[in-house]
Amino acid sequence: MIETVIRKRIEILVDSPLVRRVTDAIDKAQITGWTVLPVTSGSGRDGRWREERVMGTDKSLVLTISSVEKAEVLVDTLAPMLTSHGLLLTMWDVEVIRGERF
Amino acid sequence: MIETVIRKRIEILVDSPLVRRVTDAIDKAQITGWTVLPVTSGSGRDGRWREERVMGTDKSLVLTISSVEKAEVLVDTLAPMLTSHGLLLTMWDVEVIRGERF
Amino acid sequence: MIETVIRKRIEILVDSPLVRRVTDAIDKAQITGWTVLPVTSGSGRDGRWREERVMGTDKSLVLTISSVEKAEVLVDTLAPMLTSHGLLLTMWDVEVIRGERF
Amino acid sequence: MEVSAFAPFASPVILFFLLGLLASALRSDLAIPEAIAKGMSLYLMAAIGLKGGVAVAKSGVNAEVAAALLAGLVLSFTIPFLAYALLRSFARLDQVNAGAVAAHYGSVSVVTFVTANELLGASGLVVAGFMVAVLAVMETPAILSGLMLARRGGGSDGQSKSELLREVFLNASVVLLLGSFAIGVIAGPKGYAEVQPLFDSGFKGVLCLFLLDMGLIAARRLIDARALNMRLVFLAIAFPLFNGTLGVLVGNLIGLDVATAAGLGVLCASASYIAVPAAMRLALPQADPGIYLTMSLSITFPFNILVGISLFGELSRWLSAS
Amino acid sequence: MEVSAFAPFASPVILFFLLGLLASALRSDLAIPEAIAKGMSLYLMAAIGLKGGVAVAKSGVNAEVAAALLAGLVLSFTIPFLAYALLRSFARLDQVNAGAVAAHYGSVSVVTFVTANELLGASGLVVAGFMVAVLAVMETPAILSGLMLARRGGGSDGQSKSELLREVFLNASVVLLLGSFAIGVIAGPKGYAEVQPLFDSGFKGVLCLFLLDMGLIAARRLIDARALNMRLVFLAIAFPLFNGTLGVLVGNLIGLDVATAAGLGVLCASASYIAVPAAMRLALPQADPGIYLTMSLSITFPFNILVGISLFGELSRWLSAS
Amino acid sequence: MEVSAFAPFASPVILFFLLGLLASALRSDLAIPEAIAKGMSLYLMAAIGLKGGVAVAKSGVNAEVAAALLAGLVLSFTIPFLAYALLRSFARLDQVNAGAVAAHYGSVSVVTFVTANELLGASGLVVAGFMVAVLAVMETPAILSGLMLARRGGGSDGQSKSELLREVFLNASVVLLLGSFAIGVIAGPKGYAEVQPLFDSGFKGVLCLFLLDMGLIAARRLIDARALNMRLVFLAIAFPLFNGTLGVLVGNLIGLDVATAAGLGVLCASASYIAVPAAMRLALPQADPGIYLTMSLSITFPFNILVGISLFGELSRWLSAS
Ligand SMILES: Nc1ncnc2c1ncn2[C@@H]1O[C@H](COP(=O)(O)O)[C@@H](O)[C@H]1O
Ligand SMILES: Nc1ncnc2c1ncn2[C@@H]1O[C@H](COP(=O)(O)O)[C@@H](O)[C@H]1O
Ligand SMILES: Nc1ncnc2c1ncn2[C@@H]1O[C@H](COP(=O)(O)O)[C@@H](O)[C@H]1O
Ligand code: NA
Ligand code: NA
Ligand code: NA
Repeated sequence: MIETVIRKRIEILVDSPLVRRVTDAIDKAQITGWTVLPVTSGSGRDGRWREERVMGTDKSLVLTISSVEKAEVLVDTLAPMLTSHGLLLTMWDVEVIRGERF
Repeated sequence: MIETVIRKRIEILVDSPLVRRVTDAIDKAQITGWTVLPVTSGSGRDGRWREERVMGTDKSLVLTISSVEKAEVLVDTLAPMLTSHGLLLTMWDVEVIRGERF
Repeated sequence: MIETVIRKRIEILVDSPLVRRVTDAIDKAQITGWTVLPVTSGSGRDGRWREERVMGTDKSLVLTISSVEKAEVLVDTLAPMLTSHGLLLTMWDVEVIRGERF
Repeated sequence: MEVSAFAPFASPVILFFLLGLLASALRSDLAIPEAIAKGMSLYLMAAIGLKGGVAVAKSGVNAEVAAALLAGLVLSFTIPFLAYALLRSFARLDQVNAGAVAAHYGSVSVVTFVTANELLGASGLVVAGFMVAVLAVMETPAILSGLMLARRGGGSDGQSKSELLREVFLNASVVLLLGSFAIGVIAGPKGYAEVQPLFDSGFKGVLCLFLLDMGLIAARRLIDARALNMRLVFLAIAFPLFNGTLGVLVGNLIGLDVATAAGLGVLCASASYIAVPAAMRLALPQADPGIYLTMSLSITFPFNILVGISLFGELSRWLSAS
Repeated sequence: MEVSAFAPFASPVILFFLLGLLASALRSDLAIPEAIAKGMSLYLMAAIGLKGGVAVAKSGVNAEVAAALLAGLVLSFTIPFLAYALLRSFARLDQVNAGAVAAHYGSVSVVTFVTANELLGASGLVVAGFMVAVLAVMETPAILSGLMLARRGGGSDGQSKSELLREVFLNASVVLLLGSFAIGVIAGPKGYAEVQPLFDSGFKGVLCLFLLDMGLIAARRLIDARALNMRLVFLAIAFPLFNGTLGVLVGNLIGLDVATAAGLGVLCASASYIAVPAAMRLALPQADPGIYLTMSLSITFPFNILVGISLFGELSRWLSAS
Repeated sequence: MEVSAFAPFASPVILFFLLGLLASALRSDLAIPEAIAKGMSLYLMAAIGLKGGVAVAKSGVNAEVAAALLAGLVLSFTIPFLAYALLRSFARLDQVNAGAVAAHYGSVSVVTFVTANELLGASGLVVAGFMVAVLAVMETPAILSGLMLARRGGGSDGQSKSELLREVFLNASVVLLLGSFAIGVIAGPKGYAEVQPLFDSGFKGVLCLFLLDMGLIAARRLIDARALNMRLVFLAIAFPLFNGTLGVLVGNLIGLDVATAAGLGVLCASASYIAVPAAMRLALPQADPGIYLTMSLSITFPFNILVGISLFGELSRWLSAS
């Protein structure tokens, strides 16, 4: 089997108008890239939301793969936004191929 | 680096008309929230599906973060549906920030 | 709690026109199924992309759950495509229920 | 007038459907975004509802309307029993799948009805506006009888019963059809005039594009089908023939005009592929969509569009002439 | 002409909105795909912008237009101060939430304006085309004053200020409204004629379907609302009544005709639920959308559609007659 | 008639395109949902296909049509060789990227053609209906020659050859264009009349909104471009100038009328940005979309819309006059 290396996978759920701020933080942490996934509805302590695209208040999921060091930089950069802007961040180890890219 | 704690991330692939039942189970397990992602096509033992939104028989991915205890409650609640309703459930450990929320 | 078993979860980010090749490889590895998720934008070494559905050059995320052995077969099958076609592959362990299905 | 009067194969509506079937058969990657297709199906329902309501606002309600509504209700509720018997004995389906398929054939397909309206209309047979209300009332009774059949003996889980009944009676297409029908009745011809450019002038073009998509989906589903056998294919053609004939006969008996009796025939012949599949996912998740959706969408639907509608039109003409 | 002249409840536009409210109240699963709804909202803005621009190309610009633009600017900027005071004292909201809500009420709702155009127009009150430009200039000043109020004392983070100003002044609806207004002015009646079938004939029908969706969303949001109390509900009705009256009065004072003064009233009465919520997510993420969006979308918007528009029309008629 | 006869900059079609370019340049967040944009592009193809087919049903097929089809085939196949030579020598692209770019310039852009139809038509130059068939046949030959060039020496992987040929010959836009062309021919003017309100009346308005989106995307892509250099930018303007002139000349030589020769010029000048990029992802994944898509979509496309179409119209007029 092809050799794999361990990297961090970080996923951040964020209001769509704020996606740009999150991806700017990823770029600033010098991570090579990111990918945005759509999200259709949700529920949290602030109640439910659904079909808010017309209002521009929907959410998106930003996904990025990085080395442990850069992941730490990213999390520290995002720290002040996490609570104030209600981001939901999860992070775990994944195996990747061509690990030198990340 | 900001402190993180370990939580369970659970993702459940389910027929869209049944999303409500899954999220009700999450609410009942007193997990703080959930998020639904769209899905465009798939294949399994029952064959392929694609572009079934008109027919209302498409699928969705429900994602929730919870503590290990609540995750167990949720899985037990969903157990009877899992086989009868063909749910696909995966679960793994993730690091989260502001872990007291989950 | 219901018994769970450990399986590999593999997610592959791929140009939409190439999804078929990836799912053919999954079928060839005799994995029971796969699911495709939409993706809205991204950034990598080749620059940003967004709203490319009209041009047919958008991307998709293919997700599949399999045993470790079949995952290895899949990764080996995809290996030649990984670099030439710019796939992004991540893989990690997840707990699943009804593990005999995968 | 002879059959050729219909000339359905020169209608863009039919031609786009054939294009869709062909493109999928050739495995082209042509595809219409799901959101657009869903939007078009909602548009078609709103438009047909409005149109029917306005027609009723003009014509008023009478005994004929009541008779048609009652006939529709009874036919929708009873057709599943007949279908179920054949599905069990002839096609040897298990109870759950037989019940699910039966529900589809008792219920109706909005798009088949809409296409029939256009094709029959083009040959001079104008279906009465109140048939939209009949269409709406025929959607749900079959779901109830299908579930009764599927669950005979087996108990349903109580927790979901109320949710199921809501899904059945307040499902999107029933609400939109009846709602826009009511709007048509209230707004009347004068109110309708304001929105006519969207809902009337654009209608046939949207129907073309929607049928293009349905052609694509129906053929792809057939190509991928694993669960179908020849007996099921046979029934998917025999059901519309039998139910359609029954509908035309009943329509003729209760005194509907030629076109409207043909319309009732088409409703009976048609099998649901929008409201019922979603309800089955909720109520009978064990049933296999590879059976019920493929039968209704990939065989019965094309059969009705390409053959059935013309046939029931002719049958109704012949009956009223004799 | 008396109030009944409006007969808004027989208009399909209103009836589809009511259908949406009802369907959500009954918890039907009727839903319009988000991409379609977003597409319709962009269509409505482009169409209203074009139409206004063409009207101005015909009528030219004069002192009346300048006065209306100035009045709009001033009203949009000042209304939030008034609203803020009441939100703090009467409803006891904190500073951030009060500022966010105030911004919504100073800004405007495109769809409320569009619906008013149709309803007033149907009763003979044709709002002047240049009011589209007034609509566009009223979108942003309130965001600025709302943010000033919300942040008094508290500093905003500098990093995001330029981004915020861009979001505020170049947000999608301002750009599309002003852009298509300019296109209407440049292309004039002759250029407009080419695209009229889409942007004019289809307009009312699309508005119906969009209001159906807004009805669905507004009612669902109200049902799920947790953060609302009676004082906030009261203000969500008092604000449009007061602001609308103020707008009609000012319009009358600066010499606008009956219909156009009513239009200014509707603009003041309306609360934004498209441009402002997105800006608040960016600028005041701590503010609770469960408060501002529910007030503007689920209470003020239906109130204006169902009651307010007719009211301000009558008020303006009465003022100009007396 | 002089150049100003075109007055393209007063056409809403062009103005909406400029609005899109401007909004992106100002970094506004204006965006049209992808599903809507995709739906509009399918609508435009179906409409232009139908229209062309109906025109041919009226006019019949003759030697002129055959000559135009042949000319289109040959031009589409040969243009890439010329482009490739310049891309290698002048712009110093590697083999794979040069082949990919060359394929785009040999193939055609449906939207450029559609816009040319409108702009030329508005100045009295009505392009013959059969040019839609020429458009369809010009989509694929260039893909084949582009791949031949890119892979000279390097072998293609056999496994995917059949898949690739299917993608090339049965790609969505070819199937939809030829399919609706055939439907137009079969249904004829009578069948077309039924669907005309959607496909004809609404056409120009939809084109406006689609060009708004293309303007947004083209400008954003240019802003984000990293891989482009001045030589490539130069070629992205030189190619349409040269190829367009070539097309007008050939059209004139084979006896096409003024408008139709201009149409052939526009087809040659235009570069694909829908069918070919998707085929390249499949066949030449190593080629960089930052080069081929940015050149065709962000430079050549705006150049043709804003300058090229008028130019080739004038050239054709001048040629036929002299
Ligand atoms: N580190 C990363 N994390 C998440 N997604 C990535 C990452 N790098 C690249 N991508 C995605 O993969 C696509 C292609 O990457 P590239 O080949 O580097 O241009 C990008 O457009 C992103 O959508
Ligand atoms: N435990 C959770 N698991 C998954 N998603 C969540 C969870 N909690 C919150 N969310 C998502 O985050 C959004 C905001 O959460 P909150 O700030 O708690 O209202 C919700 O609307 C959900 O989409
Ligand atoms: N091994 C798998 N990995 C990912 N998704 C799967 C897998 N098996 C099934 N699925 C998804 O689950 C759906 C239902 O599967 P099944 O019940 O096996 O037909 C499929 O259509 C896929 O979308
Ligand atoms: Na039926
Ligand atoms: Na206001
Ligand atoms: Na070309």
